[in-house]
Amino acid sequence: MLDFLPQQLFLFDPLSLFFLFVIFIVCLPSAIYSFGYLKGEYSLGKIILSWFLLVIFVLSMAAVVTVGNVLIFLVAWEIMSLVSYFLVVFDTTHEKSIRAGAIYIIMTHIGTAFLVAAFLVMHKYAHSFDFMAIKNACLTMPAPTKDVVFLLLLVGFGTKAGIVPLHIWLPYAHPQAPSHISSIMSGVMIKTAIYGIIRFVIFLLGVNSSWWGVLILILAVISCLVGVIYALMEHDIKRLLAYHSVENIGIILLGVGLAMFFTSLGLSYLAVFSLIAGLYHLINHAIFKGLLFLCAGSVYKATGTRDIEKLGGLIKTMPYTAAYFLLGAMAISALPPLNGFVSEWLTLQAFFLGALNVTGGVKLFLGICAGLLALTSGLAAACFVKAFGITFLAQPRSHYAKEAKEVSLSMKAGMFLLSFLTVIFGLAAAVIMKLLVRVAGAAMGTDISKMSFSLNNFTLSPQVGKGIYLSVPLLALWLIVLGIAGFILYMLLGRKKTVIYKTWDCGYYKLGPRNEYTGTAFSKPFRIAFSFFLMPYRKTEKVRESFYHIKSFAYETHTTFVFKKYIYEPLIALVLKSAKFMRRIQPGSIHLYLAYIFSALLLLIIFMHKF
Amino acid sequence: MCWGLSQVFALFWEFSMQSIILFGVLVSTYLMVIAKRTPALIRSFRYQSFCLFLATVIIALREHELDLYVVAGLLFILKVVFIPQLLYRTIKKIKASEELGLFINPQLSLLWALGFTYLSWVFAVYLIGAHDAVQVIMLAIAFFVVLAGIFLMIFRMTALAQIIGLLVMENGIFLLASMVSGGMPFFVEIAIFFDVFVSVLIMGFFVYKINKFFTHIDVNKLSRLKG
Amino acid sequence: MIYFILGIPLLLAIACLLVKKQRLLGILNAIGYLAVLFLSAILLKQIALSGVTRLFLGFICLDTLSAFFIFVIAVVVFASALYSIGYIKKDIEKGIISEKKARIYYLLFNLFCCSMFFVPSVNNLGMLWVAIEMTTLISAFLVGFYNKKESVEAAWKYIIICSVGIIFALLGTILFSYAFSISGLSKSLNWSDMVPVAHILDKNILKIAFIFILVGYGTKAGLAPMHTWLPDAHSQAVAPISALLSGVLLKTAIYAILRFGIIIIKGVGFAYFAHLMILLGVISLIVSSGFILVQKDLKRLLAYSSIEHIGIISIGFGLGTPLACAGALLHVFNHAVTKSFMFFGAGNIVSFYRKHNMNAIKGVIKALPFTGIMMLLGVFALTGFPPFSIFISEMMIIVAAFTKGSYLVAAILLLFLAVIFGAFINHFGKMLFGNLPKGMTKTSEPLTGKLAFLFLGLLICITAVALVFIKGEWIWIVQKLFLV
Amino acid sequence: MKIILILLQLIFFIVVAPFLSGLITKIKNSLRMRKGQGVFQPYHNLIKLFSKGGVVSETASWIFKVTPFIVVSSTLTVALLVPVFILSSPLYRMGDFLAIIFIFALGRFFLALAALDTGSSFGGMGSSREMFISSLVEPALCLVVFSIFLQFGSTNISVFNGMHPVSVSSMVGAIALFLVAIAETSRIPVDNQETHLELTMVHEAMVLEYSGASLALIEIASYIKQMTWFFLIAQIIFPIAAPSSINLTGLFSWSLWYFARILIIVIAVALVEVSVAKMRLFRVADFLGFVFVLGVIASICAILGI
Repeated sequence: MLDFLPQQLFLFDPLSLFFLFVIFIVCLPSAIYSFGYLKGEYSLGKIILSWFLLVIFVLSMAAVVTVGNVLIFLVAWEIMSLVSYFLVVFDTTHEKSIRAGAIYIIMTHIGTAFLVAAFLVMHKYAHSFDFMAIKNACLTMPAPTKDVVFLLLLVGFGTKAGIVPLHIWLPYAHPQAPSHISSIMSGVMIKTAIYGIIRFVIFLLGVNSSWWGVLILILAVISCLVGVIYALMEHDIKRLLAYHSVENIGIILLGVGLAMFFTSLGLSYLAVFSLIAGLYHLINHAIFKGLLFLCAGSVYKATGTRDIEKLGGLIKTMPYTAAYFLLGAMAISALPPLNGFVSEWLTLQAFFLGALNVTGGVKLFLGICAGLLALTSGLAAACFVKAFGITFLAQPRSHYAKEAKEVSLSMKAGMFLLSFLTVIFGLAAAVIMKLLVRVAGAAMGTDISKMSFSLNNFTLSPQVGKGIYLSVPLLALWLIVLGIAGFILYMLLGRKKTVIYKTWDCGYYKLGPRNEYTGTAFSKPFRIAFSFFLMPYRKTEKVRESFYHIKSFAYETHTTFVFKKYIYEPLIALVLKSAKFMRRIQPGSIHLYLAYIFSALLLLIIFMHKF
Repeated sequence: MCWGLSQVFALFWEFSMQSIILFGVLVSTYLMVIAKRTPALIRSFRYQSFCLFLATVIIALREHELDLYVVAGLLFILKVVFIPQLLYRTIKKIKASEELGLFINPQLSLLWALGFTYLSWVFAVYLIGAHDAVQVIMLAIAFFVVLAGIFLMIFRMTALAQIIGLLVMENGIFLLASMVSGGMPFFVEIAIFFDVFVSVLIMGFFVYKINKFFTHIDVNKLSRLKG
Repeated sequence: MIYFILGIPLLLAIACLLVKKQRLLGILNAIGYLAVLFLSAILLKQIALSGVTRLFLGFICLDTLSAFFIFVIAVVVFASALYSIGYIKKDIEKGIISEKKARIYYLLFNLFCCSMFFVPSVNNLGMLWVAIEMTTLISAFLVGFYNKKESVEAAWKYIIICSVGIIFALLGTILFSYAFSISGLSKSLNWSDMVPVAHILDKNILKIAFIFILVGYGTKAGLAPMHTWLPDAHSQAVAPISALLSGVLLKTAIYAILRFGIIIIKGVGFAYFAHLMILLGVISLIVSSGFILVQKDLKRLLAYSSIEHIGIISIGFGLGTPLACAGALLHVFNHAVTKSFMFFGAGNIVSFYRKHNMNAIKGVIKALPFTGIMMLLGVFALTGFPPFSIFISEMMIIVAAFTKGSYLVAAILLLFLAVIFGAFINHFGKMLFGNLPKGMTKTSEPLTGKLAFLFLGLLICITAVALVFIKGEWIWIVQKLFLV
Repeated sequence: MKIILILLQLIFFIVVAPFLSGLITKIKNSLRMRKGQGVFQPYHNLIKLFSKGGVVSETASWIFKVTPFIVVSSTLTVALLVPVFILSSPLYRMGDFLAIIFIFALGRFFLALAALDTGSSFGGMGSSREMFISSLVEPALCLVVFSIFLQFGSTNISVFNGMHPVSVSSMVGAIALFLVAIAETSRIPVDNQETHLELTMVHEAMVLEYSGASLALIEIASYIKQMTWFFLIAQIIFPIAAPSSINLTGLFSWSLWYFARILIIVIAVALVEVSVAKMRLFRVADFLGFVFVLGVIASICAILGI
């Protein structure tokens, strides 16, 4: 029977606490940031409304990661979606945000439908909605049912997490929300889906066949590449970041998928290690993506545009924002000694160590996954060179960028907190690993007393006896020392006199912003190299004065969104078509209607015995 | 002896009467089905109602129940006198064409009607089994009248035709009720009569309105609301 | 108690003939129906404790089911009486209707309500039929209330289609009584007499009879494919009446179906009832979803969503586990409340923009902030989002479907609910948000309307919470109704 | 003790690296039958650059100024990870082969930014192309590392330093690594250090705006990077044990072989440079794809244990 009043309302274990922590460390700075951000953007009433929604949003997320009963989870989940929808459509006057909100809420609701199905199948076996009861029931659940439930859960949570090809809502919804909300949505909300996968698949359901992990790995790799490639093509800075969320969710899922894979093989040590890698990247991504969205918000607030082609030179007018953005960009491109570097290194190590412990072709599979992960990080670096370089460096490309001012104190404070965390989570890796071990152990339900992934408080060492070490503090130290050494060299040997002069222009005397490389130009090599997937097309239009003299020449290049064009649009078209067809059965003729009734009656009577 | 004879005679008389009346109902219904103009329709409706009235009276004679007499009286007043009169007046008032507007012509309608007759026969047999012929006939005819009513409503265009169709269906049900279960409880019977009365009034009212707004009563042309 | 509930509307109707000022009438209405609401609540409590009660020489017979339906009707009727005050006033100010017409409106309103209150309280199935036919006849005027081509057409379709359906229902009723009489029992049409002896009645006749009943009352309830009158009537009726129509009128038909259904379950067995109900429910769900997707007219949209919800309800009863039935009953209440809530909103919007076409309606939140916000919440409530009440009842039904093992039904439910949700968000997103059309400005809304909104909104939210606690009782009531 | 080693290694790299570059140029010239510049030309260049004053673009920001130091520090850090004198690097706990990929990425990242910083279209072009190439290099490199890892069970460079049998997979891996090194050190066929033709230049375009001492630093950094790669390749394909005997001849022969193997690589680079033509930019993608495939093959060999 349906129990609305659960025996076990909450479930506090290290996993929940970990996610609570993630929520906290992103939401606090964003809240601080919002003070400055909202001021002047909206009327006071709307500001208060937004804070009210923000509070509910945060609370619902906290509920999602702590409740111990499926129904309550569902309620919290839906409230979370609902509130975030309201926040996406917060600028009610923009057509775009309404559309984005619609796409978002519809996708997420479809996902929820799958979740409901999964939960209810679980409930059918457990006769209760409490996690623990379900956990016990899942022990006796037949394998095919488990597979079905897993797939349902994967689709359900995958929609929220934005795995390809369920990601389409993400680049619409995230940019449209106010920036501090985008940072929370992208930093935390999509992580609740990861929580769902860990909690329901690994913790409750229990991995029982190895193809689950493999499937997740494949999806994750695809998400990584697709996300980053689309990000490279993007020149709306917030959409760019949103696509990077897709990519990073992929990286996180690589860890999770590996964990599931190893669990099914019974390699509990590696499973824990991979899950740690995943969780570590999860919290890192929460931090730096939150930071980047806040910075993007500052840029938007200062300039009034999100199109990086119109920006440039902001590093001089808004030095703080530039510095924070740079930190975030370095972190997300996995550059030492920041946090992104550590977690990507861990994920790669998870692949490598895993490859040692499996046999045959699977080794190669893992190796190639690792290679593609490396490709992803390389592309991400390229993408953020573009994002930072075009936005902040060189000369302003438009009046938007010219009269930009540095943002207010509270916004700077918010950004500072997160950028500080990026550094800390890089340097204190070993310590954090020690904590994450507990989380992962609790999630997998394995005994972690004998597992250690670090030599001491400064040095990571994934597996004892392999002699694999990474000491981020030492690395940072030497980077700094040698940098200083270089500086000394420069000071000692070099002549001090440096001239400030124009950029070399090959004698072309008026070198201006129009000569600078644009984001589109920057990403051209990638667009061509990946044209098999992006299917770029260009529109050119010449206005000729005479045959020889061209007055103006317009050139624009676009990329095809494969999934949108070849999956979603045909589907929607089909549904609408059938609906329109159905509409014809009601042409307004009363005689026809009476005939319907009569024929319904006759049919029912004729087929009476079928019932 | 002679007492016995009289009994037998009475019985015979009753059944034959009943079958004659039922035959009348049948014929009048067929007349309706093939009617092309509204007055003809109303006239045959009047015949049908009258047959029903007779049938009720016979049952009343047999059962010696007061309320059945009352019912019969109401039936006569309403369906034989009042409603047809009302409908005639409506036709005159609205000056619409007396054409019923046939979707399918009388010959075809006749075929349909035959089909319906067979259908209702089968149905009746199915319902109470073939052992009691008289009952089956009654039931069959009752169902046939209902079917004829819905037939009229579906295949005749004007609003009036639909009203009559509805009344025909009601007649059929009345027949069914009085034959099958020896009539409804009295007050229900009364209520239903009242109901019929009111509904005919209201429908008449709306026929006026339709005529006023659309300048015709061809409800087939009422198709502004669709989808 | 019940006498008052049936009497007060009549008294108010008489008052409409005497009192000249429509404003006063409106207020009288509101007060009267508030009283009715309280009484019905008390009645529900009493009946739930005491069980079946016969009154007035068995003419009236109440059990928990009827008490519950009376309560539902009372709630919605009160709300729309409250709402009518402001709405009619606005219409008069706009010169759409005259003072005299307003009085007629109130007269019909009261008669309509009275007839609806009769439906669940009468014992005799024949009278039940008469009452339902009465509701049709009276509300036909209210549908054709604004003398326009569309409204007359809608009224005609409404009255004809419903009468035909209803006549089939009468046929079914007679067959029931026939089955009853040939089983050698004394002639009677009281369900309270029929239910105990249902098991000895002739199965074949019962089966056929129930099909007639289902088609007949199903027409009235708006089950596809007999639903065709519904969108026309709902879209053309006066806003408070649309609320009544889809809020409770459909439910009275459902009540009638249940009444016979109980007999069928006992007489023929559950499977027969279940299959029929689920079949019609699923058809309604699918058909309505199709129409909702491509709908352009606001009120028609809501009407189709009523069809959808009726479908869900009948699926719920069809599943027939105590949980499912409880869910279905709750859904009857939740849908009544939520849908009338939405229709009030639609009424305000339509009377502001003067058009039904959703493409022409933009920026409602800017124009009518209160209505806009309410509608925004209402959409999510209607499409089954927590924390609103419909979520819970739908959840109960779906859970029941899963636990019963009828996965196909559950899948269909989930799928089409998602589709319909998408359609709704799409339509309402465009309407509620965005900028106002040219030359329109923010306007104030009548207080009574707001009150009606708040009343229903409160119910929507409270029920959700209350259910968490009283669910056990629900199951118990349902068991008393169906399984004993 | 350790710190001395570190200093020694740093000095060794800084001093020797330019020589290798000069050597390559020399060999190339002699292969082209030219007299060419002397082996020590790079030193002269450096001294010249240090002695010149710098010109900084007015649009440039602090990114432009700090970049040389970051580049130098990143390359030197990598240099410290490579064991040179003894069989394990002095800082073998600081990081492993995977870390090296990312540390190099750090320097490259800033160089690309600095190139964009001046606002000249050359810089933009250079950084775009550089990031393009490097992002394609990384997966190949990662797979090479993977194959090595499969052989030695560790990604720590010091582990596969020292004497070990040269298997097929390490040969293939070494070739792949060699090609990677060519791409990374911006040599023909991927890039051309000697040209300043905007159609072909990648790395040179990035550093176009630099001058004086900062240019010198960047030059040094690239020399060191190149030398690091050579040592890594040498470790894989030409393993070397600790000097067997401490006597003079033994030590001499040991160090002879020690430098000879580097020389071989140097010659190979020179040969490649003179014998093939520079590719179009989008052929580079295919080239690196080929390197990736080599990495896969190396891994497969490692899996098969050959």
